[in-house]
Amino acid sequence: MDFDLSEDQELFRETTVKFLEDTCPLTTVREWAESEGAGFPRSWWKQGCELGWTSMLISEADGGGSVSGQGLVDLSLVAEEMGRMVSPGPFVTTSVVADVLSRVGTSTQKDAYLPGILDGEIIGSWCVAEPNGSWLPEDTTLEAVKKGDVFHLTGTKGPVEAADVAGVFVVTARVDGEPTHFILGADTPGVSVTKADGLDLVRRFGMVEFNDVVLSRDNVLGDVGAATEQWERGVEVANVLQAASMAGAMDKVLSMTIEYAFDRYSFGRPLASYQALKHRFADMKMWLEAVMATSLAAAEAAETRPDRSKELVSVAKAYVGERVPWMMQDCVQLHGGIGVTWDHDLHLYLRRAVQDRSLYGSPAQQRERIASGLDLEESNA
Amino acid sequence: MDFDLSEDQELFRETTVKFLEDTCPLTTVREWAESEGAGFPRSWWKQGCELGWTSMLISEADGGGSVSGQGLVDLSLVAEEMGRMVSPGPFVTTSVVADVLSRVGTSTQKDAYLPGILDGEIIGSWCVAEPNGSWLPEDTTLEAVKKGDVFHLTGTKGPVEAADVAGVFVVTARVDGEPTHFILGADTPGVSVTKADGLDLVRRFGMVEFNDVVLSRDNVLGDVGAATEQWERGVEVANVLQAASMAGAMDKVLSMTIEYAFDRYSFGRPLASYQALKHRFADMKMWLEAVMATSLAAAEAAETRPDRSKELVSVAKAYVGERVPWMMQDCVQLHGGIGVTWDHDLHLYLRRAVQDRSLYGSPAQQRERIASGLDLEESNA
Amino acid sequence: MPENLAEMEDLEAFRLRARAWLAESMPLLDGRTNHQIMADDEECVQARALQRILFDGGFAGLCFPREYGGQGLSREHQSVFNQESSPYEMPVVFNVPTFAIMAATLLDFGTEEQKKRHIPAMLSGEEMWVQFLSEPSGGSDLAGLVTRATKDGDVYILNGSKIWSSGAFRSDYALCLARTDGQATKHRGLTCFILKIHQPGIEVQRIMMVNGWNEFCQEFFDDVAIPEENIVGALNDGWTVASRLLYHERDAVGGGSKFISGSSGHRGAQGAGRGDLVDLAHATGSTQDPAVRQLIGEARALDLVGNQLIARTTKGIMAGALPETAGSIPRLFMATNTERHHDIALEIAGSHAGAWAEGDPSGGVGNEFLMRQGGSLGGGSNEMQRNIISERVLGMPREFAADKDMPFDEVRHNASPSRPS
Amino acid sequence: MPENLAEMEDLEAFRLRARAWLAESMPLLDGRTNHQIMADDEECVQARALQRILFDGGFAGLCFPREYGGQGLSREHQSVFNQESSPYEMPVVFNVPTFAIMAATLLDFGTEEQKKRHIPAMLSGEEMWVQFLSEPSGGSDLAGLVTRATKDGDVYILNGSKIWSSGAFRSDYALCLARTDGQATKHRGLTCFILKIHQPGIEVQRIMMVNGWNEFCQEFFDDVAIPEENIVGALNDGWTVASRLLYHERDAVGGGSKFISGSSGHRGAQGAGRGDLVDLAHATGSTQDPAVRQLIGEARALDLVGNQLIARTTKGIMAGALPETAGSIPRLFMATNTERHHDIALEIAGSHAGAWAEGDPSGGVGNEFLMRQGGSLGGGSNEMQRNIISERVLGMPREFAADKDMPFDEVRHNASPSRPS
Repeated sequence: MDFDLSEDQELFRETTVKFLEDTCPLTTVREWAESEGAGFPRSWWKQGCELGWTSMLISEADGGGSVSGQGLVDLSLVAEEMGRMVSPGPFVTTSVVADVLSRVGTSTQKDAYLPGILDGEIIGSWCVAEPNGSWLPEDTTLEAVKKGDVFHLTGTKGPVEAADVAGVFVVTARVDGEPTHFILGADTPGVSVTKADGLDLVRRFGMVEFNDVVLSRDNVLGDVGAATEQWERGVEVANVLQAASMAGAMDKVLSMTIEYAFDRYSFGRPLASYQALKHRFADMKMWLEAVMATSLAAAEAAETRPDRSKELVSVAKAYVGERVPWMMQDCVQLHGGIGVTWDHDLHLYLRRAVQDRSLYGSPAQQRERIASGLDLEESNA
Repeated sequence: MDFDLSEDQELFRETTVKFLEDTCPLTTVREWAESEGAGFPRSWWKQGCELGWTSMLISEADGGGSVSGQGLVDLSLVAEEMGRMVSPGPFVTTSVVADVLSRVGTSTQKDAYLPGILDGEIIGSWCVAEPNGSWLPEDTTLEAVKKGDVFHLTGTKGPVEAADVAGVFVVTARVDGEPTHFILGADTPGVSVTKADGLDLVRRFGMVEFNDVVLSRDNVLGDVGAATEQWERGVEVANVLQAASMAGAMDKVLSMTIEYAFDRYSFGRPLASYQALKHRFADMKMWLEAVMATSLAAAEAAETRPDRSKELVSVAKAYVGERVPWMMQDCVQLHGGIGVTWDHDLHLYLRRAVQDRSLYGSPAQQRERIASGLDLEESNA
Repeated sequence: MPENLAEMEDLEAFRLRARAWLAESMPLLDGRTNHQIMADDEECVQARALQRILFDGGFAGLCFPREYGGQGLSREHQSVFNQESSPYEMPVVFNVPTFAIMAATLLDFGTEEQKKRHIPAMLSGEEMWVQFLSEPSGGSDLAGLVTRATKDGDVYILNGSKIWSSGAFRSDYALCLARTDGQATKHRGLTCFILKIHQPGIEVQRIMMVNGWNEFCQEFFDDVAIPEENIVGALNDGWTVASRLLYHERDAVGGGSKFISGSSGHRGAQGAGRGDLVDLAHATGSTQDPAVRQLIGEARALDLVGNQLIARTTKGIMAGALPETAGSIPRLFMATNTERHHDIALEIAGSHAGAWAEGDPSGGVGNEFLMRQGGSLGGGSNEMQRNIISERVLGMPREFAADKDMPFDEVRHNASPSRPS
Repeated sequence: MPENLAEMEDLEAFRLRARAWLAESMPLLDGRTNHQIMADDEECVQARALQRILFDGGFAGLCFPREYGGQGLSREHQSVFNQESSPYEMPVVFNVPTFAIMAATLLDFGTEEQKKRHIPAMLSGEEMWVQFLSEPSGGSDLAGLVTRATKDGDVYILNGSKIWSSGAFRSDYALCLARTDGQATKHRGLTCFILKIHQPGIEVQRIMMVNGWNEFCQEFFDDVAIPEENIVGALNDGWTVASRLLYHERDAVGGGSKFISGSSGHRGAQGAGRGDLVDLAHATGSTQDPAVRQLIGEARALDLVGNQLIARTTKGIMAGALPETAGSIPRLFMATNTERHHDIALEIAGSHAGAWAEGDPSGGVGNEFLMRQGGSLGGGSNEMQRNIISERVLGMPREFAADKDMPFDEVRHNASPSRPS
């Protein structure tokens, strides 16, 4: 978290904290994990929307509005707190849909979906991943075939977050090989959803199959073949939120572990008095602050530095995504055997963090993106 | 070192230890480092040869002979001790030449060079590296162009160990693209040597230039186009000796550092009493034993397990070459500031280890060789 | 009772006799492994029955003394039998801990009566044993345990809790270490008892691990009466017994026990081709990615180095060139290697580690990653191994122990958990 | 003497005046950097001359009080001057340690006479200063120093040795911390002295580092007499002075000092494009190797995260959300990042790190790798930073110090080296 939140931001954050603590402490998360459905009750999501969770990336003209004028920074506060509580919900994917719709949607498209997204009636989800494991839009192979005035979409996207409860999909595809985004209702004829598996217990996924789905120009977001910027922005929104989520989760896990080290005695001394452990805690404190710093910097860059945001978001995702699972495992190690039992909460955090790490571009893919921005063209020298 | 050396091996090792301690302690190595020439006096190398340093890989029929029947294992004992003393000399490269000559040389070729190699009159060196930085024979681009009965060699090899004092070169080249080894005297017309740079202070290198050097069938080692096995064996001999050298160096450096930790007091306590340091020493002891284990296993495999030697030598070089420089740097760190001063001996070891690491195939190249032996062909699934 | 090899059956004769008997008496594995079979038979009904067949056929406890139901044969006989029995279903679940750890300890410290009563029962498959040493409050500080056995007439009354006992839910007896004198320093007030597991006052709970595995148990003791004759070794000298038990455990895990029959009963070091990572690379289409190949090459190298290190350390200890505590060196190596292996798998899996289409073969990597620390925690944490290597192998000063020379009751320690309602 | 901004020259007026004066008085850099120029001028003849020009022109010591030869201006004026002076040769070698550390400490603790005598001499380029704190016997335990200053009439007689003083060979004065009472506990028997460097009884030796760099010095003191009036602060209260000196050092290194003119005098965090690794990849022909690209992407990410961490920590300390000791966090990060950077360079260099054709642009990597630990040792080792973070930021129990509450003479410590013959 930043050291100089505005009063409004602080209030926004505290409201979310109180809501999460009241409605879904980890005991509740575990209960919802047992349920077969979405991993959360729909009514709970609507209450969250009332707090503004889906409003931050939607312009005021479209009925939304942010706290500070930098919606993604505000939303990162929520993501961080959700990470701290391993909260469920289609938070990341709906944010991407709200953002792109408000940015480039036609008034018809907006009218159809934004009010519902704002009040939680409609969950939006981004169909970007493909079954071969690529989550970056530039790896998209799905083609929408243009015939006359319409587009025919056949193929499978997924894993897709919250696919089975989504009311509207944004689908990353190509038309004649060119980047194009479509928006369509989940009830569009030819669209079907099957279950996918995932590591997190409450953040769930499905595969979305398109069986000759016929789409019109009204389903295109922005222009045909001109979605490169939308693709990039989608990845940025998703990864900023995931980095913040991992940062919050890590902060919580390290706090738990430090507390444990003070409380737990071995050979008559608290664990926190053993220098070998102290030095590991020092490293972890360092990495935690670095994780906080870079996830915040990514959020700010995505809102205020369009020329730098691609690199800085990749840096945050690469660093946070690589470091946090390792740190959490060291926290497991410091807890001893109870740290690998189902009843201990550590694995809930670890599941979420590993999932955040892997989706919307793994650290390895982010490192390649960073390298591709440097002067590494083949030289003929 | 192995835990069950034979009495003969132990004697062989001790003789080398005594000779090295008497003739080139580190103070002497530093003196030789100041000299412009080979990094060692020729008379010193001849004395070493009298102890059998160049005999181990030459068959008894050719006037050589090993201690245990496994020449490369015996020679590893010398390499390890040389690593412990950062000894100079064309040890690695001459061993490769002696080995290949004794294995596949014609009697004319053997008569010309082996006696001199055995008594130290002739230093042999392997021209395998190419100026672009590739040290693996399979990366060879140098072509010997066949015209009638002769081969025309034009191009540059290097860096080549001990190039300026070598009397005979084995040159890795291709004839019509096929792997071929040539052997030729350093005084062959058209051969010239210029200086190359290196990190080690006494193990020196040169570039060997071939300016339309005309070679005959008598210069071919074994058959034209059939040197793959020789190439492979050359890499194995070099890397077995380098791994042993790094193992010996690491053993010495860790001992020095442990001694320092017992002697050095900070806040009224010896460094060795601080748990954070103790745990690092524990890790280093573990890695040292692993380094010893794998370098020895590589030597044994190269002598007794032809089906496994390629992989096991690569494993040793990859592991030892990667781990030892890091461990030495941690030893530098544990020494504090004096560890990065010229007057402290640590950097002599570090220079040697980094050089051993990088030559005859870096750890990254070894890992790729290991992977290439696994079932990783492209699948069409 | 040293066995005289000369008096024993000739090895080749034994081999032929075993071969014939096995063919006649034991079921063939039929493509499955003994571990797969065991996984399907949680109560070990089949294993107990097979052990009984071995016992009746004179092939149980080959290296156990005859007077306790064994065959009084040599390590070499056991080795021959292991070769011959490899195609057959074998009750390997008895090897560790029942035979190699529990029976071995009982042989060392049990009274004649205890040995006569229990070792034949183990060898015939009637009694499966387990150790009750670790406690929830204890962590690495085993001797700091707080479970109490208080003398009350002829019996000791046991209260407290034990944890990390593997398979206790299906086992019959345990060796249980408890505090019998709180006024002594921590190592001096412990006693080792034979404890019947399934009796009133003992509740056994299975522990679910993060990957769904649930072999480990926790036990809660509520005024359990233990007869005085169940003490193993001397009263208040339980630390000696436990130390020996731990020695047998290391021996068993390291593959040195002669009481292991049919197979080691555990997987041991992986040394094959790291097939899992190769398969993973195929599943993710990354076999030609140079970065992935680097990782696979690294993993393969680490496995081979690990095996070489085990061999070297074993040899060094046997030759006296390394102290026995150097056994911690390969132990630490294998644990950290496992961590690295999980990291590499996670890296290769990429997005597949987080969410995946049902049935995707690379889908399990994330789940396995959750247990990354398993090998670094069980049987002495990495931190304890590092203490041992630095203090006992390298001879560095021992860590300050705040509980040294103090009566245990005056030492600050963690509370024992209460029984869950 | 708080300066009142309102009474000072208007910033824009100052800018124009400085701009005009600089154009007339100072030589242009002409493509080179001040650091390159300094490297060619080991004795700093040019820097001393330039400092004199600044002094005479009224642009030396902008933020120093007028009564000690400064200009009594604000941090903002200094900032304006730094912008304006960037195209010119500047005597940046005086910034650290002379102005930002030594003069700053003297301002805090010096007597009026000491300040009047030395600060104008520093600002005019006559006196270059250095600190004599660390000792060969000391390592991380600065207060455990063993150099003694023994009272003898009106003077103190100094014996012992100091080390890691940067540029002492060309400097004129030092602040030297020495033990004046061996019967006190270690922090309580130290005194800080002003010491003239070039005088009989003091031998200054330059230390060659593994990469050939030789700025650091070691000094040997053989019965050097120091006048009593050279004591800075109180007798036996030298630790207070040294602590303040170290505070100024951290401030200077962190970029917070207002006494730095023209440039920081040190490189600071690298934040550009990791051009060295990109160049290296081009030189080794590996720009398209995915494994190399991963490493370069990693290095670039670490650099940016490091800068973000510095910004966050600074902000957190200023806001009071982090304790001042949290300054150790970015310090440790940058040091370990440097280590990783060297590792990555070594990996990309491949064989080029060991031996290379003369003039090969990738040839220097191995040599640089030799200094990998430099940043992890200087100015408080990584180990000390980890102690600080765990104990002072996280509040974990302090490490047991065997020398606590003991007269220093009874503490076991390392011997002082004798002067080389």
